[in-house]
Amino acid sequence: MWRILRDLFRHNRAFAVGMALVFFVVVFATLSLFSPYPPNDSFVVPPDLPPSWAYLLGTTSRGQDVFWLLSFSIRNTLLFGLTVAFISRILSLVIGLVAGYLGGVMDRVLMSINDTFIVIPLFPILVLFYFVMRDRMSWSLLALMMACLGWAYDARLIRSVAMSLRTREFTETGIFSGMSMRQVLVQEHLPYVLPIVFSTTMNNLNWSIGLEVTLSVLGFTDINTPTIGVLIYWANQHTALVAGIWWWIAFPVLLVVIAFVGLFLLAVSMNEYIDPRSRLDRVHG
Amino acid sequence: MPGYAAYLLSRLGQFVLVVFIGMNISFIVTHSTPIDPVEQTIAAATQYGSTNPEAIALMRQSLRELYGLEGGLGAQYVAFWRRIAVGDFGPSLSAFPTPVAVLVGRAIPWTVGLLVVSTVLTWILGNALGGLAGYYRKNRVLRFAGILAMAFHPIPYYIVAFILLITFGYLWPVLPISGGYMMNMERGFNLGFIMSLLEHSILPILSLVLVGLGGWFMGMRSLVSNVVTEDYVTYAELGGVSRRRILVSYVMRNALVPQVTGLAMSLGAIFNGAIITEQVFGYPGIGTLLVSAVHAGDYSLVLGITSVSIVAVSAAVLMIDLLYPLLDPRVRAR
Amino acid sequence: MTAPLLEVSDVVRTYAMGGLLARHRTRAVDGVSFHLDADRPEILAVVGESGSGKTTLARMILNTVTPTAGIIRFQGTDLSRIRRARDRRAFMTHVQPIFQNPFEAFNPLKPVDRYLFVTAQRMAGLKAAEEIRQRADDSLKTVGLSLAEVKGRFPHELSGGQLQRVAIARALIPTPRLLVADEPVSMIDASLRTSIVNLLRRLRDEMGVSIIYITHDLATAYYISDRILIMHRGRVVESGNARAVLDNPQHAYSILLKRSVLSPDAAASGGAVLAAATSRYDQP
Amino acid sequence: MRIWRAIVTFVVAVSAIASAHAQGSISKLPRRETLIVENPEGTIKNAGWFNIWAINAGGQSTGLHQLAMDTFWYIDPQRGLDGVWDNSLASEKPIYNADFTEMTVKLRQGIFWSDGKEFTADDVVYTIQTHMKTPGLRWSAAVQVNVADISAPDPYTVVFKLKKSNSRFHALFTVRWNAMWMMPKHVFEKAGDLLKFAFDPPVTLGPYVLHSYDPNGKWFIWQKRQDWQRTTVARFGEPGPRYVAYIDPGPPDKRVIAQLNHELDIIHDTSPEGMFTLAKQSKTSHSWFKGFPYAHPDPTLPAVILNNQLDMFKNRDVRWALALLIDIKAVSMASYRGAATISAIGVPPTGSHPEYYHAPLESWLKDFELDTGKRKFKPYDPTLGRQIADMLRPSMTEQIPSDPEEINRAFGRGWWKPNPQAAQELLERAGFTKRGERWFMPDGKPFTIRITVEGELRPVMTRAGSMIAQQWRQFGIDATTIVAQGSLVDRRNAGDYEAIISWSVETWGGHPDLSFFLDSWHSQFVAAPGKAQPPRNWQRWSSPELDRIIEQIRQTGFDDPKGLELGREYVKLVVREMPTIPLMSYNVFTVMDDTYWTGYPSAESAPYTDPVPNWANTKYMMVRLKPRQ
Repeated sequence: MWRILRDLFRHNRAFAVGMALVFFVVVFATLSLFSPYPPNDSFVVPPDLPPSWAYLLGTTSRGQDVFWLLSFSIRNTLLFGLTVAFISRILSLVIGLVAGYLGGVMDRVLMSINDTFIVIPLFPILVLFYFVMRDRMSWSLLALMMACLGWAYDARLIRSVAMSLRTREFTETGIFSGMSMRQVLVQEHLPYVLPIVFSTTMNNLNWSIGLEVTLSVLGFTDINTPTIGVLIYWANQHTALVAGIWWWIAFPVLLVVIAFVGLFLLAVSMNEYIDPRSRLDRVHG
Repeated sequence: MPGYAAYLLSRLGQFVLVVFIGMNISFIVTHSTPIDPVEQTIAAATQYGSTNPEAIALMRQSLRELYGLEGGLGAQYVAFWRRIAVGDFGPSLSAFPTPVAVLVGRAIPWTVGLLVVSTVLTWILGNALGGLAGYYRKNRVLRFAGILAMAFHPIPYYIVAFILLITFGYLWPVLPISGGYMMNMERGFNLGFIMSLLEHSILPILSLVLVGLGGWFMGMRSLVSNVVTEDYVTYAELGGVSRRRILVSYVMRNALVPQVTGLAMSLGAIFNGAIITEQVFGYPGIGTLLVSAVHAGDYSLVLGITSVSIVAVSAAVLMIDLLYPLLDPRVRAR
Repeated sequence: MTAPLLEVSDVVRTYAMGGLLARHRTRAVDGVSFHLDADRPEILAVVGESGSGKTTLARMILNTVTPTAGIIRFQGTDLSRIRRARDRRAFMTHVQPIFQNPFEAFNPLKPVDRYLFVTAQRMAGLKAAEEIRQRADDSLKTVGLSLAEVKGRFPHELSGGQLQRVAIARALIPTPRLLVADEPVSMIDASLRTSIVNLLRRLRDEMGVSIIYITHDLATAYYISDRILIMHRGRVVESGNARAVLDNPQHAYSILLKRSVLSPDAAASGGAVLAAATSRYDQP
Repeated sequence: MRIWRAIVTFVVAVSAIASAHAQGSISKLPRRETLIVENPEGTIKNAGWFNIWAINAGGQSTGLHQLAMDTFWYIDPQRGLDGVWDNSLASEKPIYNADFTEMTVKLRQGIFWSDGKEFTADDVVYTIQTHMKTPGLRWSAAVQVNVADISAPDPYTVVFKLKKSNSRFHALFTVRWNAMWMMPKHVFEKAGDLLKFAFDPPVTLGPYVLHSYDPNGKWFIWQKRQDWQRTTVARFGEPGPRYVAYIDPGPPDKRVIAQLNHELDIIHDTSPEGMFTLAKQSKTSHSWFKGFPYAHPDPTLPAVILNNQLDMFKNRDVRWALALLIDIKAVSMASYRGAATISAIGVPPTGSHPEYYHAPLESWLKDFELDTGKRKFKPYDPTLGRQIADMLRPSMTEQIPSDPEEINRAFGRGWWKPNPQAAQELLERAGFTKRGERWFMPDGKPFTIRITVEGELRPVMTRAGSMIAQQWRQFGIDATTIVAQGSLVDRRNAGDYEAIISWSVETWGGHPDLSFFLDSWHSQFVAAPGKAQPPRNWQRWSSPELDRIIEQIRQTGFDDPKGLELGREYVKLVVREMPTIPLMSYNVFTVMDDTYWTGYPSAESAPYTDPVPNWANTKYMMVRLKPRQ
């Protein structure tokens, strides 16, 4: 495992750059543990100061140091996105592969459930859920809720690949070798859907973080947990874009972009690594 | 009765089931919110104005009767399905007595117009670029385009929209920043109105395209990378078929199948509206209606909008499922 | 009186074809019956053009496709009754497939030896690693290979002929009574076909395995099979002793089939009367 | 590559279209004759509905109640064009009998509906009788509860017979933001079911008629009536703008951009930062105050409303302790960036109230003593308003007034000096204990307070709530904010909250009478916990002493000087009891652009009315607006 990572790091520039960017963001997020200010306290520093040596990324109109605030926000946001992505990936993989493999009645049943999740309009459900949960609404609950709503589409995608994998002869070979369904799915089929899983993970991350921002901007989240969405929420409340407090928006956006480009490069290079074609290329070469 | 007819029937059954379950979930969720339309109405009616506590009690009572909320949840549930059966969503509670259908009908053309154009445009651009990038994997320009698309993708939509707005509405004020068309303009099929319509849609469409591009790009790129491994592509390459023809008729065509599914679903999902777009650009549409309905506790309106959306998305999924076996014989064989 | 090894009676399988409006059902397999004796291993060739239903028939025998009508019994057990995973596995220890395209029969991302090991472990019930390896090696030796040659190799690192032998070796691990070989040589270089075909014959003779040999290739069918079924559009048009049928075909289709397959280079390989043929019966 | 070419072509095409249509063309109306105003209601769901008597079926402040409606009287939240009180459709003040069971109204003559029919007592009688027999109209309940009978002895006189004594019955027809409007009998009697009648186009009593509107509810355009002279405002002159457009300009940032582009003459409200931006970047933009704090203080009193039915807030000591933990300077900074007008007492520091209440009561406040059980001290700090001004002066320089009177008017007078020591003593006396860094309630549970705020809908109040939570948290109380956007109304009504940043005090502004909100504070209206509470006693506080004051006010005439005395008694009572913690007035950043129009109201030179354009009172602004030459 380590050897693979090392090799990737040495020979694959995309991987190296991606790794560096993600590392940077992770370090930044970890800094939150050393913040001199509690994340929700305001007016701990003079407001509206542009970036300077004293305040590296400037200060907000709420008298918060953007640097420290951002470290909390990016940490929570990434954790949020990864939680949603992780749970929803597992759901979509299991359901997609099983439905595609088994076909027939089971497929019909699973896809009915799947389709119900696809057709339920997300936004009103999330907003109404927010109202129903009232004071208990929290970061983790929202993540769980979004994970439960965010798997269906990708499960369908995975199912369609699984269906065509099911018709391939090596699947039959696996079955006649006595492999269990779990073995066939995990060992035979999973490698073929992993590229999809990786790229949908990126989309899912993007989707969940985007939705979190949307809900926050509209005020439908718990504003006591600093996230990128909550940060934008407050910036928006202070009309930061028009008031010229650009650093309140620019640095968070920049960091999100860095995080995503980093993750994207990692995903691409990992994809290249696990992608059946490039794997074949590699073993050929 | 096996075969396509059975498939069709069972798929239709599934469609009906999914719509039924979806609408029930919507019903349950909308009715379990703590927002009471009567209280909202009273609050709005008495805000800033004089209030007489005794009168409020009386008002509460008569509104309850007026809105048909007297019967309790069971009766409302029955009434809901009875109305759906005749294709009616009843009156909106926050704009009583105007029918929900009228409100939704007024907003939908805008939403559909804006989102169909931007969704299709995004889809075409994203897939074209993604397909190229997936096929010519060594091309520097395409690699750069890929990184650019991905860099744009994670920027919160709100920010992208606002930056566009500030850029073209203030710093270089060449485009209108609000509304769907020029105020006080005769709506109709005339050049002025159409020009105004186009002009007002540029920024919303541009923002949606910019943000949406990355997703399709990424998806298509990885799909193409997958398809490229298939034997028939290798054979075609060995057989001396030109690279461009391979890309178009072998690679893209096959990779597009799941993307078409995605497109259909995105098109179905447009009935949710684009809430932030509508908010930022002051564009008329279903999103604003939905948010205000949620705030007002207007179950009827929320249910009306979600029902339309559920049916639209289900129908899109159904269409894809019905067409799929006709396109892909491997699926048919099962 | 023991039950026949395989008994296929009046088996039908239909598929719906066509678009939304113009639908029709095709009978891929239409009332096929035959049986294999339990005490006399033989090679039964099923011959026909593509689309004649022979692959569907093979899949039904392998119990991966359910017949629309009719019954298939293996050693007296109705295949449609096999539901539990344990029964299915028991069935698979007796009946094993060999596929047409050896490159497709193995996951290109996995080394091929893996399948041998898994089969030895799960189908032959071996536990110890050494035993498993031994069994794989033995089985490979039967087909003229050795574990040393294939260990850790990926499908693309082996030739088609080698792969097909590995496939056969794998199928032999649970010591099956019946092999269903669906066009096992059609994707293999002409020069290597004979060795595979000979291998099949040896399996019948030395290991007592019955083989259903599905092919569109009359030459090899003539060369190795004991009995033959000629299928046309889902129906068996002619059957019986292979040489008798092929030397003197009765049915118009069989005659046509025979006439179109003779090729000059066939004689050169293996010294057989007939050899590999590549051309196909033209579709009407 | 082709795609790049396509993209470039697209961008070029976009720029071409954009440049072809020069900006500024937001409507086809002559810009110099058009006043463009923000309607804070935003997008009107049901745009084609103008029957304002049906509850919430359409918009109200779309120009409909400012320009098209009229009723008997208006009380201006500021000075008024001709005094605070204006007889609009009535020709004189309400005439009550001795026991307040009958009210006579004399009507102005020569007032006409926009379709040419004269307005007479018939219309009034029709309006009242319709409300008496039709439940579900906006004012049906209020009429049904009060009116026994109505008659019109002559075409210009109406007499209301009341069901019981009510000295404030005229308030129903007296505009403070809105009031019960008069219906055109000749239109409505032919309308059929009034609850289903859209009234499009509306027949108006005001000086404007509907010109056009957006079916999607983004804008409404009104046009001056040919016969504007036959309406009530004609007494003050001709309305300036020929057209008035009420639009939904979008979120606060966009309102700023729109005004910078001179496409929005009056911003209803924006964020403090948006206000500063406009003040800095636009020479033509100005607001109520010339300099800081700019905003118009509405006669509304945001406060920390404590749910007095909860055990933890039942003790006055706890409520006072919480007040002493608030640093109003920080709250003022956090909420309004200092542009707040603070108030220590239970009336808003705006309109005529400082003269009637804040100034006269200041000496009493200075002497007011609080006993913590361990010691007595005087919590009031009269210099806090000045301190805020001083704090802002270095960064805002000459924007900050230095004249003490001006400071009082702009920033308020004094407030409670933060006193954690006293708060600790009060809490301890109430049985609360501090263990480590955290406070625990008498029952041993941690002292947690969730402050409900409205979020996006009231950004400034949300900020104030966050700051107060922070201050309480720093003292060891587990305080957090909860955004209850949308559900706030229900939660406030049902008492489903612990603390809330909202207001239960709203006054006329221009008139010292407090019954407008105070009557509903009577304990007879306090609902059981969990049951819906009628507005406005959200704090669910009941006090026999207050009941006595309210009952006395009910017996006192509207303009009786005794009413003012009773009002001051109320103020002293709530200072002692602290049922809610008053913070400041609701300051609205209404910004007006001089590019096309002049004559807007302002604190210094023209305090003739409230500029906040969703108030129906802003109809008076039209007669003062003149096109800029």
